[in-house]
Amino acid sequence: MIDKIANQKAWFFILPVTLLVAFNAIIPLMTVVNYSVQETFGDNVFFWEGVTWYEQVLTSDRFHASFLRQLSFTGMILLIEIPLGIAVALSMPRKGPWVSVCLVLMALPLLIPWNVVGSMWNIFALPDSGLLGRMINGIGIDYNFTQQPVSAWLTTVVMDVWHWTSLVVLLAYAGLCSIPNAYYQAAKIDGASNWAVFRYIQLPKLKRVLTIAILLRFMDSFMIYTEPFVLTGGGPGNTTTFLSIDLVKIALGQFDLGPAAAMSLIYFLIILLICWIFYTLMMRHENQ
Amino acid sequence: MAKITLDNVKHSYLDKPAGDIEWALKHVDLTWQDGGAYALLGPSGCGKTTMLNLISGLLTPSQGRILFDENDVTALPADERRLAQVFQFPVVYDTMTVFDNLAFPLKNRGASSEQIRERVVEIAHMLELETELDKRASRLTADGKQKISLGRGLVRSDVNVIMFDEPLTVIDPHLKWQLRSKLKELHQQVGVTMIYVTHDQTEALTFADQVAVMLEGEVLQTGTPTELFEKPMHTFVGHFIGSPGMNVLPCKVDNGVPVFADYPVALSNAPGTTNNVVRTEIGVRPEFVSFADEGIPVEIVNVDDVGRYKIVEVQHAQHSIKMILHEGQSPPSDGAKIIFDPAKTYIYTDEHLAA
Amino acid sequence: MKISSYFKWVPSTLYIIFLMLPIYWLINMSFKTTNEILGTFSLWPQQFTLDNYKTIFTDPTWYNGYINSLTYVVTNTVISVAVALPAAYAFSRYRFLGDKHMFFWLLTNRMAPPAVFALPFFQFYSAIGLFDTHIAVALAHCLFNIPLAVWILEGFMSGVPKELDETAFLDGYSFWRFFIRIFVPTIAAGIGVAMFFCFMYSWVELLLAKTLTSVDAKPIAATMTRTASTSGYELGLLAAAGTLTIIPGAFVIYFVRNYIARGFALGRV
Amino acid sequence: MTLELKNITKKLGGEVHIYETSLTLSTGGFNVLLGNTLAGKTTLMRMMAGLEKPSSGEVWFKDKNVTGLSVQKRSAAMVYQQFINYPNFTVFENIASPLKVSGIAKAEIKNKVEQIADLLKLTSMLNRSPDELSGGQQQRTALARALVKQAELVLLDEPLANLDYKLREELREELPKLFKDSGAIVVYATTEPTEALLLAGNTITLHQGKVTQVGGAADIYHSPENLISAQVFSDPPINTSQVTKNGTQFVLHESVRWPVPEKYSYLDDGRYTLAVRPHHLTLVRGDVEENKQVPITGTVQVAEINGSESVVHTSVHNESWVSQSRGIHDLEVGETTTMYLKTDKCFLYDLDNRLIEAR
Repeated sequence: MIDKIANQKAWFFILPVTLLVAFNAIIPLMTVVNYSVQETFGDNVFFWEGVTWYEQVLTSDRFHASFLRQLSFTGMILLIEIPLGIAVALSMPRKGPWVSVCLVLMALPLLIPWNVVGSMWNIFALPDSGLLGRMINGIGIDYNFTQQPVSAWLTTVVMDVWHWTSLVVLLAYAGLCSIPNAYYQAAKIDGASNWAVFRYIQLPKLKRVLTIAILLRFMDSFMIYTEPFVLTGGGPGNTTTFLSIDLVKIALGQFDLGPAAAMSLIYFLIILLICWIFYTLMMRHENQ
Repeated sequence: MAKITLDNVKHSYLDKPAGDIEWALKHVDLTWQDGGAYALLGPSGCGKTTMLNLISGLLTPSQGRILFDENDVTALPADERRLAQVFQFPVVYDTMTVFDNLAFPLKNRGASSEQIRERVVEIAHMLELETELDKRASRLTADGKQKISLGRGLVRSDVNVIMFDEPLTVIDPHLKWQLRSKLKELHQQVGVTMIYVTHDQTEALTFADQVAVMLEGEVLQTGTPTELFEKPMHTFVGHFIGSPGMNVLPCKVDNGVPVFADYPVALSNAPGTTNNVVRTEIGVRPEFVSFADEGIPVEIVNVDDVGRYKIVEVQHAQHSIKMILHEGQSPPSDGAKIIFDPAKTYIYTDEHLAA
Repeated sequence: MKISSYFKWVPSTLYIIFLMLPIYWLINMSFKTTNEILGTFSLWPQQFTLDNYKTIFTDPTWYNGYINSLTYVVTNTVISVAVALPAAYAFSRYRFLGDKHMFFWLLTNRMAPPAVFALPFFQFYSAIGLFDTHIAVALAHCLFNIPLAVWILEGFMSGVPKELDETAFLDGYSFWRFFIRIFVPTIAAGIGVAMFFCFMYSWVELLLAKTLTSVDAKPIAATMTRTASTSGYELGLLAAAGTLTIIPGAFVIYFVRNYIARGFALGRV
Repeated sequence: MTLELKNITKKLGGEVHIYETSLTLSTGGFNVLLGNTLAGKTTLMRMMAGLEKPSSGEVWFKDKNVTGLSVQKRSAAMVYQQFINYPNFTVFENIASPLKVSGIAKAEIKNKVEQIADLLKLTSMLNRSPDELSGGQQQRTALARALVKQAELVLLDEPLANLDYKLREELREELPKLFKDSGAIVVYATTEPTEALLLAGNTITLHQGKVTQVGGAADIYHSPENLISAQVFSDPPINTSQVTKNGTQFVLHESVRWPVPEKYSYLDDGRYTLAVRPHHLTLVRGDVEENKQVPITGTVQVAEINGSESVVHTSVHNESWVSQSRGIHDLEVGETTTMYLKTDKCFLYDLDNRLIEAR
């Protein structure tokens, strides 16, 4: 690693970044904190509420339900996307013209606006006029994601897998490309099986890139809003009402800002905490 | 263990090579006996690594055959050639301990755990790694890791040849000579055929019994370090081996007598026919040029004292000649004359030793 | 190519087919009339029509959406990368008070859920009179794009030896002349990848973009969600609008295609 | 014109990289920093160039205190071990860049660059980009850039370490000629003692951040003031062992005895450290008179023959000794052999490793 020189003047370099990000983060965050400890009925009159909203949110079953839904959704997609992403990356060609074709096609879903992803899957999975809907019903399974909670849940998960696995593929592929050819040669000479090659050469080298993939995927999936909202509107009932959707309903729908602000902060702190734990675990394991 | 033969091997990275320069390896015929220590020595881009990859099976030659003992392995893939390789930078399985690294090839071949333990401890002792066995491989220094890489070849009893691709490149200069003598010691103890690729003559000459000097895809000469030093068959070999290299001086042949700047020179090989020969040169190593009362008058240009010996550069009719004086000797103050040791001075026609 | 190596490719080909199916279905829909969509089920448009695209290219409320989106996305990408370059250089080359905490604070902003900030942004940007302008959305997206750009560029810059900077300073280059004439061209690949990601995350985002705009700077994404809910079932039009949103993305990837893989490998991302 | 380091030190987070050092370097011949990796050579050079500020002490150049002066204002040039060139410039632009920055006319730049390129055999590659060139050519480009700006201080940090053996030899001969009439102060860092001897400049031996000796290369080689300078200045490494003087005899490993030479007769009895270079320990009996050599027997660990010399590692009372003799001595592992130690060529050091003077 570069041995860096101590230079306090470096602060001038990061000033623009700090200002711009702070401009967007500090003041809005303060308004959220502000709302979360007070009560208002409009026209700028505020009453001190202290931690009541926090208690209310933390004890409300609605929050528990949507939190559990969010947790299981994120858990499911991580369990599917990370291994699938690695498998696809492993099977991609390493050299030749096909590499850039694969990369472009795979990166395409990442660049489609989230609402278009939602409506695309909506059209795609409609029971009667959607290709997927017709196929599944065609083979005899009664499938209508607009009414059946299980189908809605599965469709949302498959949609997310369709939408984001390519990011894991790209990261894993980059990790694989950085492994010098000599390692594969040595493994061949040592008579290692494919599994041994994966377990002892590829996986250790992929660890750092996978940490980043898991972190990115955890963050993005834990705050998902647009795609499920466009696809199922959080329904049927509230099977797919994840934390973000629930939060927007409370904040913009019922307009009671106090609980919404408290919930926002709790939500943000949960993500921070999980990312921080995961990051320190990985780093400690790294130089252990 | 196996005798290795390269029979009329030629290789090019292009599928339709036109001129000479597009052949990475021009016509090579070589045989290495079983159990010997061999070196491929030459400047960067001379084709030594290409030859190594042909033997290891990474590349298949455009032409010719490669034989291990009597069977033709030209098309055999690398993992079935029963060989081992130590690379330029240390290749170890970082997450494994040193013991598991060394046991890995045996475990893949289904050896029993006692067999593995006994063999690994034996090799670890040889490599002076017995105290590091349960450390994680990634925590060792570069030379320790190279020993592991070598150990993975040594633990296997079925290894035909162990190949080294400039293994000392990333080793700290101060430790280089220790690892080099360790490799030599190991070869003498284990006796497996070893092929060592390098551009550094010290490594090649000290490690190998037979050294092949290569230039632009051709093997110019194969011989023991002494043969290469005493009787280079090609002016490049003379230049490349020895530090400073052989003096190569233009000379004319007057009816059979070689003359350098109108001074006749006694030689150990006859000039032979000189018709249709473009260039005739004489080659003599600095170690075999000495001052004398009678001889070619020269003017002393520069004297470098390197401790063990002095390198003296002298000049005659703008040809500069290098000489070696051993510790304690010093060049005459003026009117210096030099002579060449007849037994070690040769004439070269078109860069090849005259027949 | 031995058989086994063909077999090796099957998973990635199947995966690509799986990716392309919904896109094919969207494009297929965009060429159908609404009653054909509702009426029959056809793998290929029977009554092939370009009306949907015609409406989008003629009706200002539609094509303005694209222009607005493209404006704030490009502005955001330029601001994020321009501002991230010096910061990444500082993180990569210098040790200074609080550099670790600063880096982590930046990343925490990447973890902020947009839903949390939707309402506060609305109030904040209206208060400073920037509501419904391109620059508002561009600035809002900086919240998550700048940290990512700094992260990617810092990884790239650590791949360039510090001795290169020193050689330039010794040759007499002032800092900025070195930075612009030598350093930036050297990490062009990294800048390409950082731009790709900023474009991507800004182009796809809907929540903040919708909350901060109403008419003048309304992005295409917002126009699409309004049509779906208000004027009933104009699926064909929606499909056409959706298809057109894929094109800028494809365009950007084409330019950055051989950097993407190499980009990650070099950078710490 | 001199470069003076006045009791400079370098500490990084509590760890001392360079202990208090004062040095004066001048023009005419190379100033050679000789030491192993991590001995502090690069840190010292970076402080000379102004790339790093010393934790304490001052750097004076041409009798002016330049400690705080920015790098751009010092007329200095540095060539690194891993051939640093601007990847996005052609070879021509690389060499021309220092001149372009100092605003010299285009025509003059062109002819200066072509002149230097010719000197370094780069003429045919001027419009290629650096990564198309071989290692040697890349390093020549970096050298050309350092030369063309006629810097008053030129720092070469192990410039030949990554090059082919034979190329190293060639450039080692070329470098002194290139910088001979440049009138600059040239500082050359290396880990190889032979290189220091060949460059035969004012040599500074360094070990773990401390300067152990300063002087002419041959002087330090022939009389290293302390054991560390002797070890740094010896390749293959110098043999060291404990020897006791009692009366008129030196005793090594109880069995090896030889008369105390006249120059050490004044010493009082006791234990000393003996240091002898491998080529003063030879398998050839004859070439020194009888009383100037003493036989030592040991078992051969490994024999390395390189065509004109044999380096034989023998273990004597499980101490490993290295002998270097002319000619071919093909010994088997485990065979016992006799080596002849040239007694008047050894060095003697007292218990805190200072050289015992001959009187």
